[in-house]
Amino acid sequence: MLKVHTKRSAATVIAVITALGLILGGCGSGGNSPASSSSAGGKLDIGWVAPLTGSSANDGQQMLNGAKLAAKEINDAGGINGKKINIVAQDDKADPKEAANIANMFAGNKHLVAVLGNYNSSCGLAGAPVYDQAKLPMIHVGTSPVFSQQNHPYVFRISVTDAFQGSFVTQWMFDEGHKNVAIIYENDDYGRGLKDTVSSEIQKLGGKVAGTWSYMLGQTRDYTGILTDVKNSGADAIFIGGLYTEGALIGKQMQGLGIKLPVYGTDGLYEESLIKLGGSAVNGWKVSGLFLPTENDPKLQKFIKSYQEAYHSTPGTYAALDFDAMNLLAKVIKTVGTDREKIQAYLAKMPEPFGGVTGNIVFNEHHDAVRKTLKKLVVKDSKWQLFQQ
Amino acid sequence: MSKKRLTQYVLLAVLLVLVPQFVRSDYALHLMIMVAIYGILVLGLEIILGQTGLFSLGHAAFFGMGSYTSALLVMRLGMPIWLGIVLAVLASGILGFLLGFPTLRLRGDYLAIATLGFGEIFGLILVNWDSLTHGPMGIPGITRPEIFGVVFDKRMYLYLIVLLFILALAAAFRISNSFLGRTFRAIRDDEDAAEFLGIHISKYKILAFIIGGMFAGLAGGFYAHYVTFISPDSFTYEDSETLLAMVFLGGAGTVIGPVVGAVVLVLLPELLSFMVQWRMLVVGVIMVLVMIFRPQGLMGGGMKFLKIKKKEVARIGEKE
Amino acid sequence: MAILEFERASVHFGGVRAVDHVSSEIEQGKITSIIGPNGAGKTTLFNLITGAYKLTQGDIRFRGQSVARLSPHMVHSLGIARTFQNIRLFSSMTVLENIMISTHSKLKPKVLGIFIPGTFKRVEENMKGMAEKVLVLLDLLPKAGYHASALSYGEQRRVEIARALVSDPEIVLLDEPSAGMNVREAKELIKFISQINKDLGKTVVVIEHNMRVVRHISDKIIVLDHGCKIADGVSEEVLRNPKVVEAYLGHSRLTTYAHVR
Amino acid sequence: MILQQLINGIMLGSVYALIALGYTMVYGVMKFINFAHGDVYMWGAFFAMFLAHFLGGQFLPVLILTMILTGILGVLVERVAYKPLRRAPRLVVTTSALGMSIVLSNLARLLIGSATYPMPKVLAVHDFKLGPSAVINNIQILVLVTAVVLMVLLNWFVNRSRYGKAIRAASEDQETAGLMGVNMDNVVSVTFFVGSSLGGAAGLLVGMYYDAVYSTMGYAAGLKAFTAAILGGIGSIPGAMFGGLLLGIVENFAGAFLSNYRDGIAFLVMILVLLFRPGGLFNAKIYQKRV
Repeated sequence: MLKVHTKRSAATVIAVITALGLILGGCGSGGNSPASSSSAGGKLDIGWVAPLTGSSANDGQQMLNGAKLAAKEINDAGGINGKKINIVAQDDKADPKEAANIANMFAGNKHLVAVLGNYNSSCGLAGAPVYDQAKLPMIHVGTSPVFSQQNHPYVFRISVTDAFQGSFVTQWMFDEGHKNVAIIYENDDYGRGLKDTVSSEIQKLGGKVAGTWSYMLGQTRDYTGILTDVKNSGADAIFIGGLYTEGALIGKQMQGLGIKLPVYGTDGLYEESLIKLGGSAVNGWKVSGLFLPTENDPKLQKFIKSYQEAYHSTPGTYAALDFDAMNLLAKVIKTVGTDREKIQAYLAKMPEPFGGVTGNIVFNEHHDAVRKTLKKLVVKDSKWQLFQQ
Repeated sequence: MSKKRLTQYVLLAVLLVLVPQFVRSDYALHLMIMVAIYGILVLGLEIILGQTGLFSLGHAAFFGMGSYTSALLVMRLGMPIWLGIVLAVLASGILGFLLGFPTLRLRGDYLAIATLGFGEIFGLILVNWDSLTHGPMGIPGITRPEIFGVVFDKRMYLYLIVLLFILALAAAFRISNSFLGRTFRAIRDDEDAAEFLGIHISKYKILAFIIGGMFAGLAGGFYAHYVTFISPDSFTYEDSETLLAMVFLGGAGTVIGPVVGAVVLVLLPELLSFMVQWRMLVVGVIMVLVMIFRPQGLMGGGMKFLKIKKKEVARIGEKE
Repeated sequence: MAILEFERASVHFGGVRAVDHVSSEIEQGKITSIIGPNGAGKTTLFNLITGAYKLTQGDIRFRGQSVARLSPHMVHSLGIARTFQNIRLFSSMTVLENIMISTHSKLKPKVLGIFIPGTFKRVEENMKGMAEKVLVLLDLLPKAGYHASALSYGEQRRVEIARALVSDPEIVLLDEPSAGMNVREAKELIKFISQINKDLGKTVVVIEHNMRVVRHISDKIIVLDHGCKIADGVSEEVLRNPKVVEAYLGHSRLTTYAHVR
Repeated sequence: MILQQLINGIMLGSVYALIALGYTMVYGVMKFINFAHGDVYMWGAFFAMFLAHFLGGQFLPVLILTMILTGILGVLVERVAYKPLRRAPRLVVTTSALGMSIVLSNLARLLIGSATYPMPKVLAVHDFKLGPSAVINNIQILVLVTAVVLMVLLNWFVNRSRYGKAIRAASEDQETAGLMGVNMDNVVSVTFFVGSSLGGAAGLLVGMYYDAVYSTMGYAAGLKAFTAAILGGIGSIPGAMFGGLLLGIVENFAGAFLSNYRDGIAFLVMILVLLFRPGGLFNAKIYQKRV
């Protein structure tokens, strides 16, 4: 009598497994059979993955905007060798497990030429082994130092590393005489990397870290507790290792508490929304950045103009990075064709720097994008402007 | 064992060996592996929640404990992976023991929120105990298992996890059909009465957490060596919530139901992936619809215990 | 010989003295009834014996050993089993399973044993064997596979009693076993309680409102009112005690006195 | 410094408390955790944002309209996702609520966007100095006053009004209340309306206080408010208020002194409180054994 339960269940297990096998076997073979490749005749599939839902959805959306804009421009100009770019977009929910799922989905899709990859470093790292194994080149915007240590052959990053930005901004703070710095950072791989480099750089230069405070992304955005403590720490400047939304709110809450310390940050803060959201509270903030809409560079001007036309906003760091990544891919494919290994070989040893809107890029031996320098940006009169001594 | 059952088992075994051979796509193999991992996870939660009726919102912590234990032991101490996974199971069991303690005092939603708190604290420890866990950077490059010098490929992973899943499933059925499962269900139905009938409630509640934790530890240990990268954001409250949804979607208290729930909630988002931005919305809608039209879960049955008992929830001003 | 002794047993909830300085004895091998108006503290007394509440004052001893600090499952394993006033069967389980639950105190099964094929089978068979024996005794064997909720009220009461008996306790505490039974069922119950007492040699303590039952079975009666013992002794004597009659009449003439008559 | 931190904590806490009231009211009557409540609150913030945009600096009309709109949304959610499950096990309803939460937050993202939006100015900001290092502004005071007034009104509503009495009766015993002529559908609707409109008010106040509205704001705030409700003793209205304030203050001090573990400490306090008072601060009776 007690066994009845088990018997029925064994049958259910069989049914489930069979069904599963059929479903997955079916969709698996579909992606594999050469017959279906004809459908991809006129187009060139590029995978795209970043969060489109959850706390980081907005950044993912910016990236997608950048990538789509680049693809549209390329396609309008006749595509690459007559083939139109088709973006296969996927949402990783900022969850490494989902990122691994999608990496496997992409890896199994033989039409994909390359992938524009994850926003979160943790998601990138979860997918990286899969891309390596599938020999599928992936360009992502993660900043974690772990990428440099891991040396994934097929994984490239177009963003600026924590180490580079951190030391750049620290030097800037010292140039302006701020030697006792409070660090507020996002407690994840992004902010933690910045906090680590900035604190060690400050100490290297003989300054002092007044204290470090962290916040979690996706938790309540109340930073008054932290800020009241910062106010009492005796710091003469604040470094924010975080992104623009949280940055703007920190600014506003500083204003509410009457804290008037100079604030420094990295390209994560560079975004129109920082000013839209922060208003007068972020005036005077200094940020290391990659470009400025007002710069007199025709390539940049064209990008800004068409972005504004398409999305009615000014592009920030992440939109620009994916715009560049897509254009870089187009250039590589134009040169070496759609062979994934050849693309990887080209990216790993670029014969000439790629001139993007975020600067001239080559990848070093760790596949990190190397730029000569960063721009010093400042919020002045509620506008991003170039910092002048 | 009856002949019919024997046939079933043989058929099952043949299927399990053959099916992966016909699946050519790595993606499909990967999804099957994920289904099996989640299958083991929900079997554990089924024991805690479905059988014993302990509303736990911290199951992802056990998963994380297993992953981190095995990854760290193997990477830092150079232990063989097999031993790492075994110790991961034990470590998650120990965590279950610790997490089980509040159950001695708390019931229902109060227990839920306490386990949720434990899960959050566990996550924060993963993030902040840098020297051990490498903090939010996570642990990359986790060793892959080898057999006779050959590093595992997807298909081998699948065979391994299916083997582990079958062991877990068999264990879950054995528990459910033994006095242990009966005791769990008795506690679920009416824990006070059970105590008067000679059941050491505290012992069995903690035991439920230990066993549930061990299942999750097994899944976690395997997961770490499969994905080869783990970080704190793989083991969040949202994952606990998903696991909970799997149990109820499939049917709590039925052993096989939650596994079906896992199949659905792992595959559904993937099948809907063409919808990109819309898919989570659709997943939400489907969850609501299933609950409305099949409140007992897809596999049905066994849910009577969850009916509102007036007594149990009555509060202020209650006498005795 | 006294098997269970109350020594000034008291429990207070807030300001309410639910049981107040009750001293009495339960004789081994006898049937003792506890009677009293509603809210007199009868069930609370059971709860004190079985460890649900801790005594505020006084002591309760089983075979000379205090049970005051023991938790319910420990009391059960000493050999004191009980039923519940409002039936509390496990609703998701069959009758057989319901009864098998109660064998823990006796068999003390080892958890790891369930993964050892021989042990698993032996324990399960053992539990089943014990449960079936009791089911036969209570004439419930045909219902063994039914869900408890599918049974009639009287049958559910009997399952409760079976659950108490299966662990082979020394004392059986029955909390209003005849509640909701019709006259025929109550008659059978009387027969059955005597059987438990005479044939199985159990000490029985019954909380009862049905005076017909009380009269027929009791060797001794303890009367409680407002948490206090107002009388105890041999049944006829106690029932004629003016204090007892007054307690009943004074309280609810309509419902309770009907039984006394 | 301590004073400032206390102000910060009370501000955060009163927000939690307002949201917690929604959880507690629904729980009191329906006995399940309405996981979608956090997202209803988020929608309240968006309603407030649009209303403030159109109505400009008129605080009271914005507040009242926001509360009405959010209340209606709450009732709609109940009609769609919970009403068909009135007789179902409550954990099933909880699962449905989980689904509804996903639906609501994704709808906001798809319909409005994933960015964080500033709240149109409802009032001009004035700072008031409190001692040498503490500062509070008129918006904070308004938030506090509104929160307190709403809580007092709610208390009056539940304890004195006809519907409030019906709600209380239903929370004690649905069946009996039904037999006594209480229309359960109406009671449930009113409960959801009131609970959700408080969430809407919280949305407006939070929007004004932090000057930020975004589609995922319901998640963290909902979780904390739910914790606050449990901490106070779920089902208890003073419990929700007190739990919210306590949680806000604890979290704020934790954030200042051990920022890495800020949210963990809030949960740790909650677990410790529950271990000593398993029914929450205002509800100790729930755990007596019933035999």
